[in-house]
Amino acid sequence: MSPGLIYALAGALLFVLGATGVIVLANLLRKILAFNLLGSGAFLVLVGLAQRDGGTDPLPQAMVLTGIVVAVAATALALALLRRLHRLTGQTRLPDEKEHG
Amino acid sequence: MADVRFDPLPWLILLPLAWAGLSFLLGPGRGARLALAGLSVQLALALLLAAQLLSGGAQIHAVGGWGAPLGIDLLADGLAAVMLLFTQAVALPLAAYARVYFADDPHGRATHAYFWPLLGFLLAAMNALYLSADVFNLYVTLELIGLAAVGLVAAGGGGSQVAAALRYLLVSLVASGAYLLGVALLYGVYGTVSIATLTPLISAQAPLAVGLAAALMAVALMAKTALFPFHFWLPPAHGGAPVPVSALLSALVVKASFYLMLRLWLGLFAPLSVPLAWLPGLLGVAAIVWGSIQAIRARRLKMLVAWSTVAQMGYLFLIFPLLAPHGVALQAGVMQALSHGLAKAAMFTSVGVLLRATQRDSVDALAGAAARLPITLFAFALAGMTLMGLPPSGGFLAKWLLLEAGLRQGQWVWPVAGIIGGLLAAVYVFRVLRQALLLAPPSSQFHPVPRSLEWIAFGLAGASVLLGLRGVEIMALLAVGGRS
Amino acid sequence: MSAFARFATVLLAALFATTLVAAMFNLGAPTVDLPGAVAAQLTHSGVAHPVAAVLLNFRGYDTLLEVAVLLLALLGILGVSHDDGVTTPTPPGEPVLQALARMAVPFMILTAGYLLWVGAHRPGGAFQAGVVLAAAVVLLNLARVLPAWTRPGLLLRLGWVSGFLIFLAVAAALISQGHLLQYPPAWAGALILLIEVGLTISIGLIMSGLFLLLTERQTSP
Amino acid sequence: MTLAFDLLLALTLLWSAWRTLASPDLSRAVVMFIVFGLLMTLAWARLGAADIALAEAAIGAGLTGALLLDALGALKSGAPSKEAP
Repeated sequence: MSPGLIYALAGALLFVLGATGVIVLANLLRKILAFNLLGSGAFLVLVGLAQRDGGTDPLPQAMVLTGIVVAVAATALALALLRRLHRLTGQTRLPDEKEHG
Repeated sequence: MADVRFDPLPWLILLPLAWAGLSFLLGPGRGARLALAGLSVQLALALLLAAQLLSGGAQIHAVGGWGAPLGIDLLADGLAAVMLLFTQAVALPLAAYARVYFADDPHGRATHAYFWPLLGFLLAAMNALYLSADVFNLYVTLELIGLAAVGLVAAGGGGSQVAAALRYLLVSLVASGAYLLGVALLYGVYGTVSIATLTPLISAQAPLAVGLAAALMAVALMAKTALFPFHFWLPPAHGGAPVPVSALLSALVVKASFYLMLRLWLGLFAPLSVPLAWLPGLLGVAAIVWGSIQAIRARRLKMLVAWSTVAQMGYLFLIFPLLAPHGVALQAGVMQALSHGLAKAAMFTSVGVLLRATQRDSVDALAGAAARLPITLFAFALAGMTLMGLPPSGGFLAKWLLLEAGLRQGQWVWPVAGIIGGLLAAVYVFRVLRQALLLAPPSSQFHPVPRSLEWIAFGLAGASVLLGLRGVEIMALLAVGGRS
Repeated sequence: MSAFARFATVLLAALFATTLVAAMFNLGAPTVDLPGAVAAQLTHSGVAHPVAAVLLNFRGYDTLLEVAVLLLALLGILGVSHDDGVTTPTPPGEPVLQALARMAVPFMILTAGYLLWVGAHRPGGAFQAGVVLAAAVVLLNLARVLPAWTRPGLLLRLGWVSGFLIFLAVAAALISQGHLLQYPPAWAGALILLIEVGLTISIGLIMSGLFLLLTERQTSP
Repeated sequence: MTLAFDLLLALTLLWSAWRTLASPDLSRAVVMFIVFGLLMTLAWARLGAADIALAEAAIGAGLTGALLLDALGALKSGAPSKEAP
């Protein structure tokens, strides 16, 4: 078992944990945290799995750098929306889905 | 370079990026003319590309000159060219509409301060998605589309609009994350992210991890396309956004993820996907039924049109059980995507006129609209004809092709679902028309609306009906070159 | 979400996790050897560090789109905080913080320059340098050495997009070489450095913008 | 030996992620998330990805952490936010 595989497995579990969190948790800040865990999980799988036989692979590493920047941009936008929602309505959760309006 | 022919592929991506950046530089609310000029050139480029494809076959552009798998390839085959042409052709009139609509906006500039740069990035991202032949690059384009669309929905909005944008963003991000995990598994197994390199490798041998990657990517794209049961984010987002944004999202944006699903299902994952082909079809049927019922019950006009999008996206997935490369089912799906795009653009733009005139977003407030705004009502009715699938509209051709595909393979369930969906569409379309044909109560007041808005809606609606007559040309373009 | 739905979700997630973990154990060696290809072409890429070569040359197109992602986040944030009109009176900067900022910022700019410069040979580069620069801008802002960004003026907007526009212009100009972003090997190093300098400044300003726009506009209840 | 360290780090990573989602207090959740980001930095270093380690420390733990902490303050200063399970 190589370090790469260990981190890839941890990444897989992180992804599932984060995805479950986004779906199950109601508080929006928690959802945003969970999304970040999910993203980190996917990044670990990308690099870890590619390096499961040892050595380093610059391709997935560069992709993860791109991914980290995308993730922080998305997090910033999500937080801006959350703060706006909180200011306008005082809520930190999404309203229950209404099927028609 | 031996090849002196002008290559439009990179410019279809660079041009919108450039005017997006420049219009941001110009400042809040600026950049409409830049956008319209850019879009006109993009439309010309898409036409040029279509002509080149018809005469010379599919085109590849190796970004950086490296070539896959080290570099990223852009690929334009018939399917990509059709989607590019459709996107530019619908976006141009919508941009013209948005310019007039926002200039006439009573609510100030906040809602559209950054509309033009966001639109530029959105179009660049969609064009990049249609052309990309690299699964990781596609991930980046998906994120770009998601963030641009969310930015457009949220801009200047109140509480419910911001909530809708946030819900949309979260769904979009989780879906992108699932897609990325799929990419990670593919890279882990094969060591490449180039579609051209991956396709033969997957056909040769696909371990369990590749099946999981396919499942993750398919679910991600279904969520982004708002296929039932992942539809819940769409009605508040499309129904709550400013009208030009709703039109762009319903007509164009959901088609991008559908296109990618089609592309992956037909190409990359073709060896894996056959046993599960009934699943998207079944979800499509559920979407048609549920979306139509909600559209029939909707009180708000924009919500009605948004729920109709949920139903209409269901049609697109009816083709999956019938798919074969270059088959009739693919033609049916593409025809449905194009005609729904035009019809939905027409519907939202005419709803925008009605909203402006009645100052209310309500089906009940429409009484008297037919007498006051006959062009707009006619546009709505024509677009409704396309959604129902009456001849000679593009919607009719799509249903006809679906019927043909179903009968050929002895699977009549799917075309029947499509026809039932058309009948349900008739119910909600006639509900609007009947209300508009009522005599106006004496108290009702209609505000003046710029005429150009009405004519743009009418033009889009007319195009959605006449599209059926241009089916042969579209099919000829669609048949150009497959991947491989 | 009902208790049953939550239970079903968790159960499904556990099932999926198990399958995923099982799938990862049974993998052979990857078919395509891209690290080898990167190493083989590294001398033609204009930089000596493999990750930088992938980011700015082999897959530079991804990076171009990634900068657009950053700008989009900024646009989205500007869009939801544009019409606030409420500006809290900014308290004067604390003297201690101001002194600290004046001392630290030159070093941070030096660090950013260093990270940018070494990025061609070893870990570092425009993104890491940009973040250091962003930290410097934030520090200056918190110390009120810089005026608050209540309404982004032309100069600030220019700073935000210039890195992207330079990148775009280089990418477009290189089409004359045959393909988008096809660097001529002799010029690759210089062009990549030009792009990285522009990116560092813009990324620094965008990232500090993400932070400052969020915190300044919306702190008043 | 080093493999044991990797296993331990992976487990700690999962534990901090779990605490981020499960700890009843939101502030503690954000702090746990920043801890998670720092552990990720360590993991990237173990994987020989120094570029990512730098970016993770600066962006993942640093910028994201700062954004989250600030958002936490803003959400708490307004209406009393009810924490949901």
